[in-house]
Amino acid sequence: MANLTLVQAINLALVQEMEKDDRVLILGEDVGLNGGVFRVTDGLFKRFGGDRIVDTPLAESGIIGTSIGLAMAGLRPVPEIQFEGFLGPAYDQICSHAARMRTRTRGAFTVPLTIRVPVGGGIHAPELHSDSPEAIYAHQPGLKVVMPASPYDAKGLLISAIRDPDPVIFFEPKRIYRAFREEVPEDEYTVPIGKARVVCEGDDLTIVSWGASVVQCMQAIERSSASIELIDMRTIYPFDIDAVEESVSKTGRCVIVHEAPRTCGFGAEIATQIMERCFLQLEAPVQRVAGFDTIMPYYKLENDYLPDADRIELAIQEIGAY
Amino acid sequence: MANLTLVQAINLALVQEMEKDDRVLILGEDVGLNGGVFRVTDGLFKRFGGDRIVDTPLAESGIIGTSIGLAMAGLRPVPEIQFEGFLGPAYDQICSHAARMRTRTRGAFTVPLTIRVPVGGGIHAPELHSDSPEAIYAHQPGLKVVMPASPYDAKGLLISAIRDPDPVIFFEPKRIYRAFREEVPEDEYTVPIGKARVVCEGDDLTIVSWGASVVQCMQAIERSSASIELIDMRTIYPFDIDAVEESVSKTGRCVIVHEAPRTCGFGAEIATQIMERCFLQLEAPVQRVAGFDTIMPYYKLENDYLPDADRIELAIQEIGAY
Amino acid sequence: MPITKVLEAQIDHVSILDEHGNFDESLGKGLIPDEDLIKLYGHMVICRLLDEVAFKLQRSGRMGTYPQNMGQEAPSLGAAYALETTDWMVTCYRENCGLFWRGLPMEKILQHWMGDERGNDIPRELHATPIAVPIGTQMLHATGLAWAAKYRGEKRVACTFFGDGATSEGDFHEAMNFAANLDIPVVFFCQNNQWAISVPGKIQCSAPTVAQRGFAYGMDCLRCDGNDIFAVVHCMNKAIASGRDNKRPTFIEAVTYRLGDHTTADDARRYRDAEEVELWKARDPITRIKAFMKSRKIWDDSKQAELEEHADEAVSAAVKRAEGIEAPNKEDFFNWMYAELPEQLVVQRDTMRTSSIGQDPSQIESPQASQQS
Amino acid sequence: MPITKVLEAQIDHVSILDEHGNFDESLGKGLIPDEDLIKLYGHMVICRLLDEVAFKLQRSGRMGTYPQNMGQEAPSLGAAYALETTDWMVTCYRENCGLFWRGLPMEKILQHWMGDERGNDIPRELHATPIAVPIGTQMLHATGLAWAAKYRGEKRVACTFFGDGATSEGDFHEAMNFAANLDIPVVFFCQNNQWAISVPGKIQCSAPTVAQRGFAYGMDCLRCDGNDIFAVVHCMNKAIASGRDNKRPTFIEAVTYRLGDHTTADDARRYRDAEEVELWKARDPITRIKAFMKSRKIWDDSKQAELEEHADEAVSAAVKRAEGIEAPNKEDFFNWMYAELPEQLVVQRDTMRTSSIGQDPSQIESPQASQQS
Ligand SMILES: Cc1ncc(C[n+]2csc(CCOP(=O)(O)OP(=O)(O)O)c2C)c(N)n1
Ligand SMILES: Cc1ncc(C[n+]2csc(CCOP(=O)(O)OP(=O)(O)O)c2C)c(N)n1
Ligand SMILES: [Mg+2]
Ligand SMILES: [Mg+2]
Repeated sequence: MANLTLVQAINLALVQEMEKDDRVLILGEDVGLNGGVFRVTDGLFKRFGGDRIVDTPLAESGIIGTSIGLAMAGLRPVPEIQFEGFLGPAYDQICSHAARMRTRTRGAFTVPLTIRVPVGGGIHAPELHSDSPEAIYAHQPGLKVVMPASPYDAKGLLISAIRDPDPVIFFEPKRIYRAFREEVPEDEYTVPIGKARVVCEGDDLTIVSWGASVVQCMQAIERSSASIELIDMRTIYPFDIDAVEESVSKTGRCVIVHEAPRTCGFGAEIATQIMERCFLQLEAPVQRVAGFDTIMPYYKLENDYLPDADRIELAIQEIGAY
Repeated sequence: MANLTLVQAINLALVQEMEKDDRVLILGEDVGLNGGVFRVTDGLFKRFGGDRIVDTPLAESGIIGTSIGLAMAGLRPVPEIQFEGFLGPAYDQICSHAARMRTRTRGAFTVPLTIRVPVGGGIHAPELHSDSPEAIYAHQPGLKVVMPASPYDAKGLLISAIRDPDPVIFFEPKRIYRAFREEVPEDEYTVPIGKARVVCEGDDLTIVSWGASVVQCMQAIERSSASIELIDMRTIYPFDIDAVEESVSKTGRCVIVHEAPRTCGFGAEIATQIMERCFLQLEAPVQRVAGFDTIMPYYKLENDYLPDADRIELAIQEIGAY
Repeated sequence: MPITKVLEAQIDHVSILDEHGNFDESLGKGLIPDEDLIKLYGHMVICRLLDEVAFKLQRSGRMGTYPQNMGQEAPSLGAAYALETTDWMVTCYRENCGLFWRGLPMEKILQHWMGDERGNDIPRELHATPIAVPIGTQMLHATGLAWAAKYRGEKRVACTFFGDGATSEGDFHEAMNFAANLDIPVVFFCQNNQWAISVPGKIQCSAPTVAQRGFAYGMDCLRCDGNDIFAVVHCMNKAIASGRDNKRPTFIEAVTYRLGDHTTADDARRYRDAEEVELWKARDPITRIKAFMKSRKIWDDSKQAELEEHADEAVSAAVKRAEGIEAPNKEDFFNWMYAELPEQLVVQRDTMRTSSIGQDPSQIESPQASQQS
Repeated sequence: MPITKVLEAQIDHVSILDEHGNFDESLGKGLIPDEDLIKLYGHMVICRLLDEVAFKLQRSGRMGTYPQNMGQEAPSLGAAYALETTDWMVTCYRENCGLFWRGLPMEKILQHWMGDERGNDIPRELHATPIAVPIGTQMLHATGLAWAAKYRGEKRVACTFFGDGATSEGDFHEAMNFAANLDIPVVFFCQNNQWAISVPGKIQCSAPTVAQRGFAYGMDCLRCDGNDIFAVVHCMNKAIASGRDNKRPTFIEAVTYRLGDHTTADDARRYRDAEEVELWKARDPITRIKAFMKSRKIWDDSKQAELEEHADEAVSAAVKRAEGIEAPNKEDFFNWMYAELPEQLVVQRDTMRTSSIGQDPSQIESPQASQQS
């Protein structure tokens, strides 16, 4: 056991999977000697050499497209895309190929690929460095989409992702890369893709969230006198609607918190499924505390954009009064 | 007035806007002499010449990226992307630039761009020629997303789109390009972006749909003995939730029908907002009759994938019995 | 010296057997043994026939949209002939002739265009990837496949095929650039058939040659008459050697022509002159081999008659096999989505519904009753 | 003739004033009049100082991440000097020196990196687009802007700037290809500073020159010492003439070097040798002009002292102006989304909520009461 940050937990997972399985290789911009712009691959170049930790040309479609080829050949590439804002150029390779390969070839070819991408706002970065596109990829059948909210989960989920026989987008909430530490076992372990985590239990209200927002939810819960159950989805697709259903059936009230713009965000899917499954138990409409339907502003205003404990607290009060 | 197909109505809108405004130009693959693979730009090359109807290299990011430049300079480019499956390579230019230009420059630059794209299944086309990505672009703030379901609306909405000072993705449901005709005025007129259309009125149930699915909805309604109100959204963003609210407040029941995969589809957003706005009037959970969360199959199975009148009819019966 | 020359480059064009029957012995001798030439010729004849039959299948409603390969048999066949079966073939949709040479059953291609994914279920030992529909995207996969071979210390190369239009896509550039800079053994094989649907080659590449696209990456660039199978094999041999030994990619431009429409959904008369087509009919890759073999006395009319009969049989049998495949099961489009199907997809499959009430009939009082109403 | 040469190409490197003080009269004479050279030099000195001050602003928490321009003053300045103000400048983020020459107030750039969109609100008459953050994307906009000029019959060209790394992106290829094939007057100006963050140039382009990227499009390709403003101006003059008169694009590779870290978030010592940096410090674009002007007796220490004083003042004033701008209003990030704000956005802005109950307080019994609880 060691007390690790999320960055360290991911680094540890990468090291362990690479030691164990020489089909695993890492490619991307600045992942080599530099250890990545967030230093997530720090030390790996030295340890595993330039054949397994590969600095590529600056081209995201190229990184993902060649990774698809590597994966089709049976390797387990783990490409890094530097910021979620630069997934865009790779969108087509991800959605037109990685997501479709297994079904369009009826299993002749598969794409066991794990795309690591820092995600979300809150670090005062330049434009296009603070977005949250998880719903885009959840809408694309054939992908799995994961977003851990803690170091322990990050390690376990990343190991699951790398071993998963299908393509996984592994979003790493950059705001909590080094925000706190947690006990993380040295030994390998997996956290299953598709299972939510009940962060704390409660009876009055359910909060559903994922990624860095989980921290804001916890702050709001601490301030509140209500008995609140917090669910960290951990996986965006496939998602653990059973865990949500179970909780909301009990509490009758739900607030969903996410950074992405509200319209067509993943919150809409969860809210809809709650309505479908807990229709008779619902005491108030499910509430979304989300990013606004605007471009994430430059950093001077980003705190006005991001859902924070204040906005969550208000929603808790309001839904309670409904 | 003339009795026109949807293709003809769009062609007419293009001709009229080009005659009226020489800032309008068309670019894309095969839009010139060939008149586009669906013949939507038929005759335009002859009429307006190669400077205004431009065959470009085969590169969707290039088409949209140069269109952004053309628009920043004050022109009104109307690029065509051949099929929605080939929007992928242009995703980054659309979402990282077109959608952001006005706000990131605080109005110094704007992108009055209309991207025309055939959309959806049902024509027995090869893979990647039958998808429905409207939710992806509805989730991206800064865009407008339009999808007409009739020749009359197609003409009026396209004229609105071309005149709109912001970027519009204009999805053309290819299944109904030539499926039926409608009286379309010769004179120019506009249909406002952001306003739904009540196709028929009813008291028992509301069906909300858009694009080619509206036809299937009408078939199901004809078969049903219930009194059903059908709303054609016409615009995916900004969307006319007031029209939906008004209807569902009255009927208490709603079925949403769309071709795109269910998870994180635009149906989820509407369903959620119905819950938010009509919570106390809802008699049953809003139902989604949508594409499955799979890749749209090759054409031998596409009819099993697409929501048809049978599936809609079942949902009508089931929600009625809830 | 204010102006210093820092680089010089040139492009050569290779032609061995031209359409007038000229044969260059210096390059051509021994390149393709006679018995192989006979086989290659026979194979092209069969493929041409299949292509014609496929066109008719579409016209009579027995197949969906189909892109004819007619006139472009030599490029992919020459390439497939030069490659080992352990080398990857990463194709577009005008490489039927090469794929069939590799061993792909003809019915697989028919099945694909008949709208059935199982047409893409290519036996692994063929080392061939299925038809790529989104233009320009598959070259990156070839780069990845060849990279994997290099990573594992295998001597395998990947040869990827694409049209002139495809060289306009950004992914083409990225694939070339990755291969050149990371030393990955890929043969980038451009079938320059001079049209991308209705758009002429000059709109895709206004440079004098497409071959020079490779200069941008410091790559070896070869250009040849693509309708001359000898020239194709010559270039491929060079490219393969360089890939196998030095892990260097090569760019090949094979100049050819699409004799048919772009696909069965297209009508090429809208945008190109009949004369141009006639000109290229005279440059047909098949007839020139036949003439050459006759001049070498290794082919005659009776052999031709025999071949044609065989071709008829082979093609009819393939069509029969394709049409005899049992209809796909609608569960298939669920079952192959993931190695393990997520629960919500299981429910969607088992109920064929996306509506929550329909998926969970306990939600309604009496579903049976209501369904009968 | 089985093998025919069909194309020859070459790349020349241009150097006029080198780091040892050698000046080529044949190309250099009259290229930049003395009074202009003095101005250009003074401008570079001010820009260098601003760059250093910006670094300190970031370090002291008064600004966000900032990419230093240090060492790369000559390329964008030479280009801006050669262009007309009616020509478009479509930049990346290492063209401060050129943008300021064009007339962009220095505080605009500071404001941008201080996290304020209003830094991008560039006066229209400057014909400059704001800093582009996503690498490789802005060249397409330049192509569109120049195309619009051609469409309107204007004589305007667009010059777009990007790094060596950017030439690996697909959009770079598409922009070059569109411009070449559709005859659009763009100057593609690559600042090859030999690094893309930690990745060395050879990973982006293993060809001997980056300039030869232009061969792929049959484009004119020029290469020069980017730290030599004379060479830059020489190449730009050629490119501009070709664009204005013949609507032909040109590709320019200006070889330069990033003396600082990639950005303030980077530490270049992790990946590159101090010696390399020292080598390039000796090739500084500013010091060589100073030496040259001194040798020509048009500059002396007192002028230098005066200039430095003026630079201090100018930069302090710019920082003061940037820091004096009133804080942005949080309504701004709504208000500029569309020409006309959709209703749902109006509600989000006015309530600063996305929750339905919060947006419509009539939905709760006593909102005031509950908010006070
Ligand atoms: C990304 C993408 N854009 C557009 C299309 C539509 N399309 C299909 S084939 C084709 C032309 C391809 O031309 P080329 O690469 O020269 O190949 P050819 O058909 O001539 O063999 C186009 C535009 C597509 N399939 N994919
Ligand atoms: C599409 C995209 N991918 C990645 C990044 C992250 N990034 C910012 S600058 C940079 C390197 C750019 O190198 P180069 O083009 O040579 O310009 P330089 O910084 O050297 O001036 C990278 C990878 C980005 N901004 N955009
Ligand atoms: Mg072609
Ligand atoms: Mg650089």
